[in-house]
Amino acid sequence: MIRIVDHVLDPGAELTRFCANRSVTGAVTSFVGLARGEEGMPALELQAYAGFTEGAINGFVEDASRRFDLQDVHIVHRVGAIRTGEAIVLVFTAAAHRRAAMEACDYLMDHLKSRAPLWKKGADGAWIEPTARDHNDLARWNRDGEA
Amino acid sequence: MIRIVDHVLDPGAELTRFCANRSVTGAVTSFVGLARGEEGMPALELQAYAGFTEGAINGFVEDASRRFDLQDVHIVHRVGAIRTGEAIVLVFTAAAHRRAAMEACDYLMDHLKSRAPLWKKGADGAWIEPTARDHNDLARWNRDGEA
Amino acid sequence: MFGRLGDLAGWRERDVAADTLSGLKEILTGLDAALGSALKGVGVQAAVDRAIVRGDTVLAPDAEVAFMPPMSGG
Amino acid sequence: MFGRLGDLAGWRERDVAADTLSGLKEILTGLDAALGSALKGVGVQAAVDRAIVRGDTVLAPDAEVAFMPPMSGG
Repeated sequence: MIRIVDHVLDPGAELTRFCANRSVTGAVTSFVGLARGEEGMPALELQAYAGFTEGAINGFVEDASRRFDLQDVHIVHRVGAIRTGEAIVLVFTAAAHRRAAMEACDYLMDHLKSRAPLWKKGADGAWIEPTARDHNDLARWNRDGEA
Repeated sequence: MIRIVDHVLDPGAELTRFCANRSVTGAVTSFVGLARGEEGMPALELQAYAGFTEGAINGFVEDASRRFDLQDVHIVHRVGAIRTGEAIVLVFTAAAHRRAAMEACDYLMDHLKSRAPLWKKGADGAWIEPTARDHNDLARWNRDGEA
Repeated sequence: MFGRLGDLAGWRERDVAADTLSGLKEILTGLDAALGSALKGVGVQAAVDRAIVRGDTVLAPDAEVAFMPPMSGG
Repeated sequence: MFGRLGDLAGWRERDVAADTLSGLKEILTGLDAALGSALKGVGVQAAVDRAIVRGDTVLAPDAEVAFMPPMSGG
């Protein structure tokens, strides 16, 4: 359900597996985060803390499952040196109806982008912290008063 | 960019193609609508009006492109007899940042579900009209006063 | 004919000689009164050469006319 | 050591004998004053055996301690 891997991801193969053998699922939403940068060049480097990072991401999935009427979630996060155009993160959600699938995918990405225990170094060698945009995106989910 | 096809769709292969060779795209969102029903059974039948239907969907894409900061959109809609578990519709959006990709995908699905010139017959042989849920979803996009 | 109109008519496409859209509807009503009544039903739209037409219009000899019940969406 | 702390230290993992978290920080500061100062920096968190610890704590002989700068997110 949640995997942290240090090799190149194959978003299409993961989507094929995630969509297979479903009869009560009406909606599958997926998000693929790609590394932007100069073509063919290293774009960023990510560090995770094995065990700890998966646990934190699992917490986001549990929160999303309480909040949305979900049937299934699959998250794969790449770590290590990532080149331009390669996938950094895959989030798949399945639900009977599209609103739950879409909102859960959105919720999970907002939390992954700003709260996942991952450390990111840009192509310039500088370590990156979450942006104001990420914090704004995250704050959208707290407007209804939930912690 | 927009295709109406009468054969089984391969969401994974389409996602692989859509994600390939990107250097300025940070976010790819996809939505896969699957046919719900009894396992292995026909679930629904869809009719399109060749040429006319694509034109209407292209109008939704043009609206979405004006509204969101998109780099690319790909839509494939299945027609004909569709069995449980098979994909009915694929929507892929690409943008520099995830909010534009996600909102455009959401916008396109809401319009496809309620305004696309498609006629749908359920497994019981009855023709289906858009649900109240579809109209509510669509109305979300008009709350800022846009027509 | 799309959706339930095709089921009702028993056919999806046919060649009919008519000068106007209203004339075409009259001819179809003469062939099949139930279909003619359905074509005047709420929410049924007509397209001539893939453009929606409201009201009547002149038809070119090779015009393609489509009658569409309320759309189901995807 | 994660993120910039690993770059600053020049290493990611090492074995250090210490009875408490505060004692461990003192030992690391003795080895590398710049690192010791960074470990006390704003937003740096410590985890003992993969659980975040605020304040001091006793360390078991085989405890795994992680020092984490503010997280970048995915």
